[in-house]
Amino acid sequence: MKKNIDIFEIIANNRLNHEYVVLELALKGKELPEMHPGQFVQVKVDNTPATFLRRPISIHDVDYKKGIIKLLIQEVGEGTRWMGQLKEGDFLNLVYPLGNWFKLPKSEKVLLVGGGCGVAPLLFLGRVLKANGIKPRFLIGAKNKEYLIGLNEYEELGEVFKTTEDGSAGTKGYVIHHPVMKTQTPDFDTVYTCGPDAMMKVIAKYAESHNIECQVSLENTMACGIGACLCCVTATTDGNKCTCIDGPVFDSKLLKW
Amino acid sequence: MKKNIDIFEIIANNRLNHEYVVLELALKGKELPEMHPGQFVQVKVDNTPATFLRRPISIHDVDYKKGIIKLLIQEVGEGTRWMGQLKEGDFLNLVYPLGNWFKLPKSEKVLLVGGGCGVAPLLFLGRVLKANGIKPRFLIGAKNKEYLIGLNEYEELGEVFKTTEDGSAGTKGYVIHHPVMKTQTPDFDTVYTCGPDAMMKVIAKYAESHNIECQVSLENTMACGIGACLCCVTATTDGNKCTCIDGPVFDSKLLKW
Amino acid sequence: MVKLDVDLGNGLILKNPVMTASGTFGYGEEYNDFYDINILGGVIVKGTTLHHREGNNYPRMTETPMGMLNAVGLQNKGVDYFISEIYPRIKQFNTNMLVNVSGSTIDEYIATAKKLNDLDEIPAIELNISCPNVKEGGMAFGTSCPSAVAVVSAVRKVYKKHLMVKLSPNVTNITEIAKGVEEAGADSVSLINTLLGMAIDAEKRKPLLSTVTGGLSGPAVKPIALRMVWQVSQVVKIPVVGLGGISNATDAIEFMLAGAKAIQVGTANFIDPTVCVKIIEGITDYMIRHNVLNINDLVGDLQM
Amino acid sequence: MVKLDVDLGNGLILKNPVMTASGTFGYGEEYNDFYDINILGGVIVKGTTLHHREGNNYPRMTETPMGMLNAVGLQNKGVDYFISEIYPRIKQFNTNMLVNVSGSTIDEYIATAKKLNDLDEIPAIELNISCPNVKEGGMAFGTSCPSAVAVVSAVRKVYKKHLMVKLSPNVTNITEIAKGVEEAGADSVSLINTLLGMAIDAEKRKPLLSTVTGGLSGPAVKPIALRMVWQVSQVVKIPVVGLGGISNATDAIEFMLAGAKAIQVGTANFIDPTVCVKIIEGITDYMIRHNVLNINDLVGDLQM
Ligand SMILES: Cc1cc2nc3c(=O)[nH]c(=O)nc-3n(C[C@H](O)[C@H](O)[C@H](O)COP(=O)(O)OP(=O)(O)OC[C@H]3O[C@@H](n4cnc5c(N)ncnc54)[C@H](O)[C@@H]3O)c2cc1C
Ligand SMILES: Cc1cc2nc3c(=O)[nH]c(=O)nc-3n(C[C@H](O)[C@H](O)[C@H](O)COP(=O)(O)OP(=O)(O)OC[C@H]3O[C@@H](n4cnc5c(N)ncnc54)[C@H](O)[C@@H]3O)c2cc1C
Ligand SMILES: Cc1cc2nc3c(=O)[nH]c(=O)nc-3n(C[C@H](O)[C@H](O)[C@H](O)COP(=O)(O)O)c2cc1C
Ligand SMILES: Cc1cc2nc3c(=O)[nH]c(=O)nc-3n(C[C@H](O)[C@H](O)[C@H](O)COP(=O)(O)O)c2cc1C
Ligand code: FES
Ligand code: FES
Repeated sequence: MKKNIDIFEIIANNRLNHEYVVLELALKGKELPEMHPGQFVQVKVDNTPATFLRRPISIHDVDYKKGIIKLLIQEVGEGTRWMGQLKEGDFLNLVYPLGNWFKLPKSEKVLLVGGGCGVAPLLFLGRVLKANGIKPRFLIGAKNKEYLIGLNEYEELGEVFKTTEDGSAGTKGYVIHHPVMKTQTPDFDTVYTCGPDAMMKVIAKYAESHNIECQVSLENTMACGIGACLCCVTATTDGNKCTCIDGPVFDSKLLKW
Repeated sequence: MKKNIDIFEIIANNRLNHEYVVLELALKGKELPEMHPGQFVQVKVDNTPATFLRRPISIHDVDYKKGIIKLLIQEVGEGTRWMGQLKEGDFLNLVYPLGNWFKLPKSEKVLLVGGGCGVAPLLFLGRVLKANGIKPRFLIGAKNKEYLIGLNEYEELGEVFKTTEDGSAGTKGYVIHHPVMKTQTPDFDTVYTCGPDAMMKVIAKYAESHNIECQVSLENTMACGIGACLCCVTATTDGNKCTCIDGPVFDSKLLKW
Repeated sequence: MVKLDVDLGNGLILKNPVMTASGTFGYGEEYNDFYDINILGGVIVKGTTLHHREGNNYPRMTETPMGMLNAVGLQNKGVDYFISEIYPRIKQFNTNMLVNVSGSTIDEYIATAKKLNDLDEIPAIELNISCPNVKEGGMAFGTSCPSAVAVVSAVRKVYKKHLMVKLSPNVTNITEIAKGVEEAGADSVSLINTLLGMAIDAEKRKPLLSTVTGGLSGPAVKPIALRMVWQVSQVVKIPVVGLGGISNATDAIEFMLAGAKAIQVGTANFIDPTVCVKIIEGITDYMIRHNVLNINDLVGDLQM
Repeated sequence: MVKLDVDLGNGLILKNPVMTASGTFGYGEEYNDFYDINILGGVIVKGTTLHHREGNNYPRMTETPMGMLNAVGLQNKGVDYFISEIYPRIKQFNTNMLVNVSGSTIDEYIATAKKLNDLDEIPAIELNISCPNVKEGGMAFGTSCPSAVAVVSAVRKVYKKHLMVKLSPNVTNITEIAKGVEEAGADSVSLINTLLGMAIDAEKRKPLLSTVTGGLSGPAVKPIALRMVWQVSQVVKIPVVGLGGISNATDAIEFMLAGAKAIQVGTANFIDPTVCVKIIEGITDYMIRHNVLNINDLVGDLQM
């Protein structure tokens, strides 16, 4: 896949709650290249002495016709906070699209499990699955109902199961506690997951014990994002692999975590 | 003089031309301390990785009643450009008032000579002279008439002579070429000057040769601005002196330049 | 309340681990307008030499990415002037006032230290064998182990109170020198002094400092300083005082975790003259949040 | 048109002085999407060793003020894999492809260099005697003059093309080592490799790198790199290649004024993958503006 470096214009900043925003970015005067769910962009953070390197952010959604991509940002530090306060008309320099992507499933029975900000790539994935005739089902876990917003877009694509840690919406507990994960014979052959490592490990373990394929999307600290620096390795059964080009999506069985 | 560190609010940014702005800053909930013409503030520049230290800027004008100070900024690099784009409602962290100040003259016959951004401290000086019953006369030099704007405030205080390098306004040439400097017996006993070193040296030489007192305001690269680091020295007949506390105002006869 | 005081040995007890670094805090008085400097663990005053020194020519300073270069060159009026004019003023402060001592020859170090030994309200000196901005002596003493040992041994003989030795980072192996000065009788080591650097004005094709090279300080050097503090802490038994780029409480805690029993704040004072107040408060907050009752429990507490 | 080409000697001629630094530019291919990398003066590919190396454990990288620390530890598949799998792909590039060579023992250096000597399209190797991120060898060779001389002399015997030696900044006296490797037969020296640094997560009280310490690079180190390039340029006759924090054309020109005949761009590629295009253009603009017709006239042209 050809990598690009382009300047996008912010056309909307939709704040979901005090910690999350969705940025809508338009590429003007040029067509968007093809992108795949699971891929990410490297964002250049300007105007802050506290950030030096780019920040990797998943592609949340793409609208090729309008030339728009969306990013879901969780504000955790200087860089993401800066992104969170961007306004219509501001610009963002992106290197994209980077990394590998989620593979299409063998059967139609899939579950997309996202925790916290890990839902980011799953919306785009759901859209692509649907375009391929597969009806995605989502299982989304959050701290509380404050964090379970903006789900209408997922609901347009397929069923959405919910869990919250405090039970303020959906099933109380973690995603693994949801009924859909508790049946003896699970109703899916492929699970896609992105979120905190601890969550993904539980999902992967569940999947492996039920002989289900599990594709996980990892996070890692990155410098180049394009496989040049070897800073972002993750240990696999096949040695150290770069999260940025050999991932971020891995078959859970290959990971040594 | 007690030094302060306070956060001011920008209440106006008046752009004079593509390179100069006057910032009006208000100190809220607190009275302004006494300040003197020739003193300066150390401005904290935020949100840019290219600046690290504070930037020294002269006090351009003070309105104690309204709790307002003004700064005249010439945009020459990252820091001053950042200041130039500040907007109403933005904040600026200042350490102030710093440095020594222009001394009152022995007689009423004074001339205030400013070149370029060097006029900055002269407005405040003119105001204080006038309050002390001395009518200031200004001699202001600029590149061209684009740079000779916002002079009405000086004119309210006293006569304003002008020179421009290209002759587009006032006398053509440098300040030294103005008729007021060419008389055999100059009509002033004290000259105050601030601007490019080259200009001030010429003025100082003229003053010394006519036995006129000459107070010059120097610029220098500064780190602390309060006499702690000894980074800002200027060579004087009495050894190295700190521009930030022994200056910025010096009697021209003491300088080894 | 959390316990913030640290004992650096041989009579030097700080009410908290936050000191200010030599050359960046004047004689303390310059900052007393901003806050009561008596809240500090200690103040290390300007580099002092036997004789008056004019320092280097202008320009002496330039900004660098997240740092600065200086080439002050130990401008000061000499130790006698310090004793007669400055000491009477600053001895009133209710914090540890340390004098940073430099010299071009061992004899100068000895003579200066001897004079300072008699000042009741100066509990310690910091021996600067690492100044990169002077032609003679200075860093040359601190970049070779035998000469570092020689100057420390000599001063140890005449200086009876707490002797802190400030190490140069411009060396291949800082642990070797740290061990050397420990054996030579130092009560503590402080590190790092500035790293030798240079800046050029590309338009004018000239060095930006009159001395061509100068000393680099500020956040840019923090990773190097932290590494050296950690390395030295592994090999010496005397307390280590850490500095280099500390700009907030988190930085200070990192140095303590790396093994520093106290820290110094230098360049950061220029950007925020009240930074030390915030660092002391921030350390307290951190301790409360992490349930650390005694600051000494943080020192070297790095999980490997 | 201005003349941008520089001759580093022994067959290594660059069409312009801008190269990319080892470990930051992969095998060049990674950046070819962004621009035609054939415009570069040269590309120095990843650190290559005799045998396959897995490198260090995760985490290997952390951000620092205007810089970064890395602890990659020379992950690579070994020189044979390079020769059979990578060389056939990258030899097509119409720029100088240099291989950065590292080893744990002198014999490893020799064996690797020997194999690379036979590759027609590799005009030079860069001998990395300064990697701070490996347990054995690496920086240890580059921080002592005798061992630096030993490894360079040994490699010189088997490697006939241009031999560039990359120096470590973690030394007391870099000029001594530069002179040593010059005498030992190096055709050029490149400096600096990374400075040994460290970072700590104060909340978790743990080092941020699996190896505790790592190599510091980026704008933060520029003043130190510039100083060393200037110092080394004064004492060696072979060309000096400058690097360390170069992020724009002005930085590049500063290094050339300090004495570097060519420069390398490392970390800056991560922030702007097209930075080298801008640097080459910016150097040209500068030359036109300053009426310098031949780039060689800038080298060392510092007015003192
Ligand atoms: C492939 C990939 C896709 C990602 N997608 C998204 C996304 O869609 N939306 C989103 O909000 N975030 C995403 N992240 C995480 C995001 O990159 C980090 O939150 C961001 O880099 C933090 O930068 P900061 O300056 O705000 O925080 P910092 O001040 O740098 O750090 C704040 C905290 O975040 C941790 N952190 C910093 N960088 C990373 C990183 N790269 N990965 C994990 N933790 C980090 C730090 O250790 C620290 O605890 C993704 C990360 C990767 C690797
Ligand atoms: C006592 C004093 C009073 C001043 N008053 C004013 C004022 O009222 N209005 C105003 O616009 N400017 C004033 N200056 C100059 C102002 O401080 C500098 O222009 C400013 O620091 C440049 O910062 P920068 O980040 O914009 O430029 P940089 O990117 O730092 O530098 C741009 C150019 O300006 C030069 N420069 C940088 N700092 C200084 C400095 N401190 N003095 C002189 N040249 C410098 C640099 O060498 C470079 O050529 C004053 C300086 C002093 C010392
Ligand atoms: C302007 C300036 C002057 C300094 N003068 C001295 C000095 O006289 N003696 C000394 O030992 N260190 C001196 N230093 C070094 C500092 O004390 C300190 O070691 C160094 O700056 C690193 O700390 P920092 O990054 O917190 O500033 C000076 C530093 C600066 C910036
Ligand atoms: C991620 C990373 C990997 C590196 N790997 C190597 C290497 O394999 N061999 C080598 O000689 N230098 C290596 N270096 C050092 C760089 O080539 C360069 O010397 C250093 O980063 C300073 O230049 P810079 O500030 O422009 O990055 C590496 C640097 C980084 C940041
Ligand atoms: S971030 Fe550089 S290789 Fe992955
Ligand atoms: S700027 Fe620090 S003494 Fe003047």
